[in-house]
Amino acid sequence: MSELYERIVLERVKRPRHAGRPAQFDARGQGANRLCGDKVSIYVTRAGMQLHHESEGCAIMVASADLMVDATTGKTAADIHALAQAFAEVVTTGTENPALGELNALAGVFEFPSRIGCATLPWRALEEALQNV
Amino acid sequence: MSELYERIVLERVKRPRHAGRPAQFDARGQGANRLCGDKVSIYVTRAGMQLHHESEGCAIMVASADLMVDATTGKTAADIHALAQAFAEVVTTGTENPALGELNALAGVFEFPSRIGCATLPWRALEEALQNV
Amino acid sequence: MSTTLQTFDTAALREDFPILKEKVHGKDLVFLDSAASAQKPRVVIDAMVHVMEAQYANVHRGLHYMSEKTSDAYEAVRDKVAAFINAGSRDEIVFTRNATESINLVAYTWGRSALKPGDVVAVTEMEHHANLVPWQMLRDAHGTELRIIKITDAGEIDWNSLEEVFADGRVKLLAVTQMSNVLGTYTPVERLAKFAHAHGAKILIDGCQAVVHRQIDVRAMDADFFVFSGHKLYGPTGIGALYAKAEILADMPPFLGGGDMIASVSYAKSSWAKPPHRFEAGTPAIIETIGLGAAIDYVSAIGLPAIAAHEQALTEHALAVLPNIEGLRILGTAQDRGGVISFVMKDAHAHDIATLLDRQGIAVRAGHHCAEPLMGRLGVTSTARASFALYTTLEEIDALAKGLERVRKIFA
Amino acid sequence: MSTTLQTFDTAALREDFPILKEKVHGKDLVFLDSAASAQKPRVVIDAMVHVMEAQYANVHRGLHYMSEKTSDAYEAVRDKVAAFINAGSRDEIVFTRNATESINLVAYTWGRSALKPGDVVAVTEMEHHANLVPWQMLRDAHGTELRIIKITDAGEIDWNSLEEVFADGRVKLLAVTQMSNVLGTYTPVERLAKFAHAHGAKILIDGCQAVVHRQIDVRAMDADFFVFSGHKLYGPTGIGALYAKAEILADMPPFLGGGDMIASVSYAKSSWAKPPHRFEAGTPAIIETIGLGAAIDYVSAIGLPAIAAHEQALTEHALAVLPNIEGLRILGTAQDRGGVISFVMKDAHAHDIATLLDRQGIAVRAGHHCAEPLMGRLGVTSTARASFALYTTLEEIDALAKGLERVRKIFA
Ligand SMILES: Cc1ncc(COP(=O)(O)O)c(C=O)c1O
Ligand SMILES: Cc1ncc(COP(=O)(O)O)c(C=O)c1O
Repeated sequence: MSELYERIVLERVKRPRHAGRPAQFDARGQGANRLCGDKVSIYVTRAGMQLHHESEGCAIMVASADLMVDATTGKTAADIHALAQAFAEVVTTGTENPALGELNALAGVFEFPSRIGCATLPWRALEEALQNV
Repeated sequence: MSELYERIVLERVKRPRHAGRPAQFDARGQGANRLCGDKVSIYVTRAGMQLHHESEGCAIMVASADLMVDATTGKTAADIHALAQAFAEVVTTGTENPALGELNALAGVFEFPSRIGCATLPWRALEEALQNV
Repeated sequence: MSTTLQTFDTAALREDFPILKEKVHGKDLVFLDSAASAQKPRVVIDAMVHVMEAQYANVHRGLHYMSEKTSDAYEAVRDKVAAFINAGSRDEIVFTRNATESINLVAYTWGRSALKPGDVVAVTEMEHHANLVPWQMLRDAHGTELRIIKITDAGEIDWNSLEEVFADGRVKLLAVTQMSNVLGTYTPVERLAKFAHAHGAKILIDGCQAVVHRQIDVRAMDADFFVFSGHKLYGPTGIGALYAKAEILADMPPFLGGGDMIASVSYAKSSWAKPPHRFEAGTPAIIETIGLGAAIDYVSAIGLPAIAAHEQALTEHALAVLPNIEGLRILGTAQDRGGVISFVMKDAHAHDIATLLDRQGIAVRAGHHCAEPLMGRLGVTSTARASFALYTTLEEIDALAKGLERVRKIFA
Repeated sequence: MSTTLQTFDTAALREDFPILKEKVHGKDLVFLDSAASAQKPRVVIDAMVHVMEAQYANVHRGLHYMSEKTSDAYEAVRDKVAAFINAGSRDEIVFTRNATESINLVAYTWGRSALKPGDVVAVTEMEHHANLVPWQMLRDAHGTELRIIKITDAGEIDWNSLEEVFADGRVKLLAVTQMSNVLGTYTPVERLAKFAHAHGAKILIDGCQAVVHRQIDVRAMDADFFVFSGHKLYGPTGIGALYAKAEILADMPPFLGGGDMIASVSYAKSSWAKPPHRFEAGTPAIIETIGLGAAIDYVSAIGLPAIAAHEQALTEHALAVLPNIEGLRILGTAQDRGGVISFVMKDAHAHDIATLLDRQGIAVRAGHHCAEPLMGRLGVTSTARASFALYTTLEEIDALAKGLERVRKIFA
C-alpha cells in the first residue's frame, strides 16, 4: 500500500535502536507538533558521542528519530546542521540523496506534505539539544 | 421617467401646504431614517384640528408628510391608526385604495422597497405625536 | 450487507455533490471527514454563482435595483435560519463567520456585561476549543471563574459532577455542546437547559455538530444561546450564526464597531442599531449567507428526520463492523450517539492511520480534534475519526473497515 | 468624446464580468457603485466553484489529500496578499472577514494591551465608521482618548490640525484612510507615517478604497497596520486582511479564542500559536480566501498602474462633465483624488437622485456612506456617489450625466 511504511519505517518503530532516556546526559532538546501531539526529546551524552531519543508519536516521527541518531552520532554540530538541511531537502522533494544512506528511507514522506513536520521534528529537537551542550 | 415623481409628489415638495413649525402646539412626534438621514417632526395643535410637519429629507418623505396632514386633520386617533395601516398597505403592495384619495399618489413607492420607509416615516411620527397629546 | 436504507436514495443524493466523483491517489474518494467540514451540493454552488453572475451589490445601504435584490436575498436567509431552528423571531439570528465567532461574540459582549467577576461559567470535559478558550479568555480578562463538568467513561455528562459544579449557585452560564465532535455523544440539552435555568444560569448550546444531523428546535430546548457554522451544514465557509433570545440580545452591547451596526454616529457618542444588526458590523458575508440559505433549503427538502435515520443506520453499521478489527478501540459508548466515531489502534498512531487510509482514497481526520483536554481525559494524545454525512454509504464504511484491516497488517 | 483610453481594452475586460450583461428595469446596467462593493470576474467565480466541486475539505488539521490540497491553496493566498501589498513576510498577513473586523481586531488586542488609559488615538474627519466607531468603543471601554484631525474645505487633511492634535505627545496611534470613500481624496500616507513615527505614534492605514485603485507598498509607506476587504477588490465577500509589522503582531494577545489559534490547551492555561494563526480562530473563510487569491491574480495581471491610469481618465472626464449640470455640486476638490465622486443637487435629495437614476439602469449610492460625521462637516445630510472600477467606461459616465439631466428636469 504505502512503500514508505513498508520500506523501513516500521522496523525502526517496532524495535527502535536508540530509544529511552539515559540516566545521565549532557543536554536535552525537545520538539512538539502542536497539530497532532507528537513529542520527542533528544538526549546528548559525552559531547555527542552518544544520542538517545524519547519519542511519543507517529511511525514517521519515531523512525526518523531512530535513523537520525544512527546518522549523527559523533558528528560535529556543523555536520549535523548540514545533514539536517539535506534531510529536509529529501523529505520535501522526494529526491533521494546518496550521501544520506538509510535516511533516504523517509524520502516518501514528500508525498504527504502534512507529515513532513513529523519527519523533521527530531532534527529540530537535536539542533536545540546541541545549543544546550 | 418615473410616474411616481411626476404624478404628484413634486408639487407637494416644492410647495408644501402644511410645512413649518407652529409657534404653539400641543404635541410633537419625531421620525428619523437612520439610513439616509431623513428627519420629520409632526406638530399637533388644538387636539388634532391642526397639524404641521417640519420635514428635512427626500421628495417621497416630504410629499407623504404633506399629503398625510390633508388626510388626517380632524380625525380621531383610531381613524388615523386605521389610515396609517391602509396607507402602509398601499405603498407596500402598489394597489391603490379608493378610500385613500390623494394618498394613492404614493402607491408607486412599492416599486422601490428601500423607499417605503420614507413614505411611512411621517405616519410613524404622527402616531408618536398622538401618544403625546 | 444486511442493513438497507429505505426511503433515502443515497445514490441519487450523491449526484448532487460534484466532488464525490473525484479520485484521490487514483482511488474513489471516500470522504469520511464531514464533521470537520461537509461537501457542498450543486444547489449551494449554483446559488453563490447566481449572486455573483446576476445579482450582486453591497446590501442595506443601496437604493438601486442590484442592492435591493441582494439585500432581500440576504435578509431572506435570516428568516430561513430562524425557521430552520425554530427561533421565535428573525431578529434573534445574528450572522457571524462561524460558530467560533458566535461563541466569542457572546463571551465578549454578554460575558463582559451580564457577568460579574466571581460569576462562574461551566463547560464540560468534551467541549471543542471553540467552547472552552473564549471562556478562559473571559476568565483571564474579566475575573469570572471557569468550571469543568466531568464526563463518564462512556462519554456522557456526569450528572453528579454537574450538580457539584452548580451547588454553590454561582454558575451563571452553562456552555455545552449538543453533540461531541470526538465521541459522537448527544447531550440531553432540554434537560440541561431546565437544570441550568432552575439554578439561575443561562445555557449556551454549541450546535455545530448536532445541527447537521438532527432537527433543532431552540424554543423546545429553551436555549438562551445556540451557535452553529454553515460549512458543516453543506453550506459555504465564512458564514455562521448565533441565535439568542430577543430579551438577551436587546441588552447586549455591540461587539465590532463600524458600518451597519449603528443608529447614529457623532464623535462624542454613537448609538447602536437594534439587534440583530447591532452585531453585524461592516459588509457581511453576503454571497456566503445566500449560499447558506440554499444549504438550508437543501437539507430541509430532504428532511432532517430522514437524514437522521440514514445516519443512524450508518452509525449502527460502523459500530458493528469496526470493532471486529483486531486492536481497534472505539472511544465513547454513549447511549445517544451519532455518526462521529473516534478510534485508536494498537501500535498504529492516528496520524499513520490517516495517512495510510488516504492512500486508499479514504479521508478520515486524525489528531486532537480541537479538544486537547478531552484527549487527556480519554488517556490518548490523538484519535482517528470517521464521520458521516447524508451522502455517506454503507459501502464506504465497509471500505473503511477494509482499509483499516490493511493498516493493521502493516503494523502487525 | 475626446478622451480615449489607450492600452486598456475595457470592452474586453467587461467580458470577464458576467453581471455587466444584466438589464435593470429593462435598461443596460450602468454600475457606478463599485466603491461599496465591486463586481466579480469569471476567474474569481471559477476559483470558488473549483474548490467546492473538486478540492474541498477543512484546512490545517487534515492529513488527507483533500485537506492538504485545500490547505495549500488557502495558505498560498497569504503569499499572494503579502506580495500584492509588498509585506516583508507572509506571517504579517492575518485573514479577517473584512476591513471592519481587521480594525476591530487591532482595537481589541493591540489597543487594549499596547495602549494605556490616557493615550490618544487620532483619526480624521473623513473616516468611514469602520475607522471611527472601534476607537470610540476603545475609548469608552479602556479610557483612551479620541481626537479628530480636521480636513480642509477641499477635503484634504488639515496639516495645522494634525500638528495640534499631536502637540502634547500623547497620540499613540494615527488611524487614517488612504482614500476617502466619500470625497475620493488620497491622503499622503508616506508623509503621515513619517509624521506619526516622528511623534512616537504608530499608524494604521485604512486601505479599503485605495487598494483597489493604486499599487500598495506597505513597506514603502512604512505602515504599522494596513487593512482592506476582498469584496471591493473584485473578490468575494466574507474575506479581508490585516497587515501588521511582525514585531507588533508578535506582542499582540489573541482576539477570538478557539481552534487553530492555540499552541496548547489545558483548563488552567492555554498558550497561543504564533502569528498569523494566533488571530485566526475557527474554520476560516476557506472558499472566499481562495477567491480572493484569484482576484489578486486578476488585478495583478492587468496591473495596478494600468487600472490607475484608466480610472484617472474616467475621473477627469467625470469632473469635466458633471459640473455642467445645473445645480449639481461635487464635494471635495482634493489635488490627489480618485474615482469616487460625491455630489448634491439643488432641490433634489440624494435618495431621489438614486431612485430616479436606478429607473434608468444606473446604480449610484446615496446616503451618508457610513461617514455621518463627515456629512456634518460638509454641511449636508447625505450625498449621491458615483464610483468607478476597472470595468467602468467613459460612456457610462456620459450616461450618468444624461440621467442626471433628466433628474434635474423633474425637479426643476
Ligand atoms: C474607507 C473605507 N473603510 C472601511 C470600509 C469598511 O469595509 P467593510 O465593510 O468591507 O468592512 C469601507 C467600505 O465600506 C471603506 O470605504
Ligand atoms: C462541536 C464543535 N464546536 C465548535 C466547532 C467550531 O466550528 P468552526 O470552526 O466552524 O467555528 C466545531 C468544529 O470544528 C465543533 O465540532
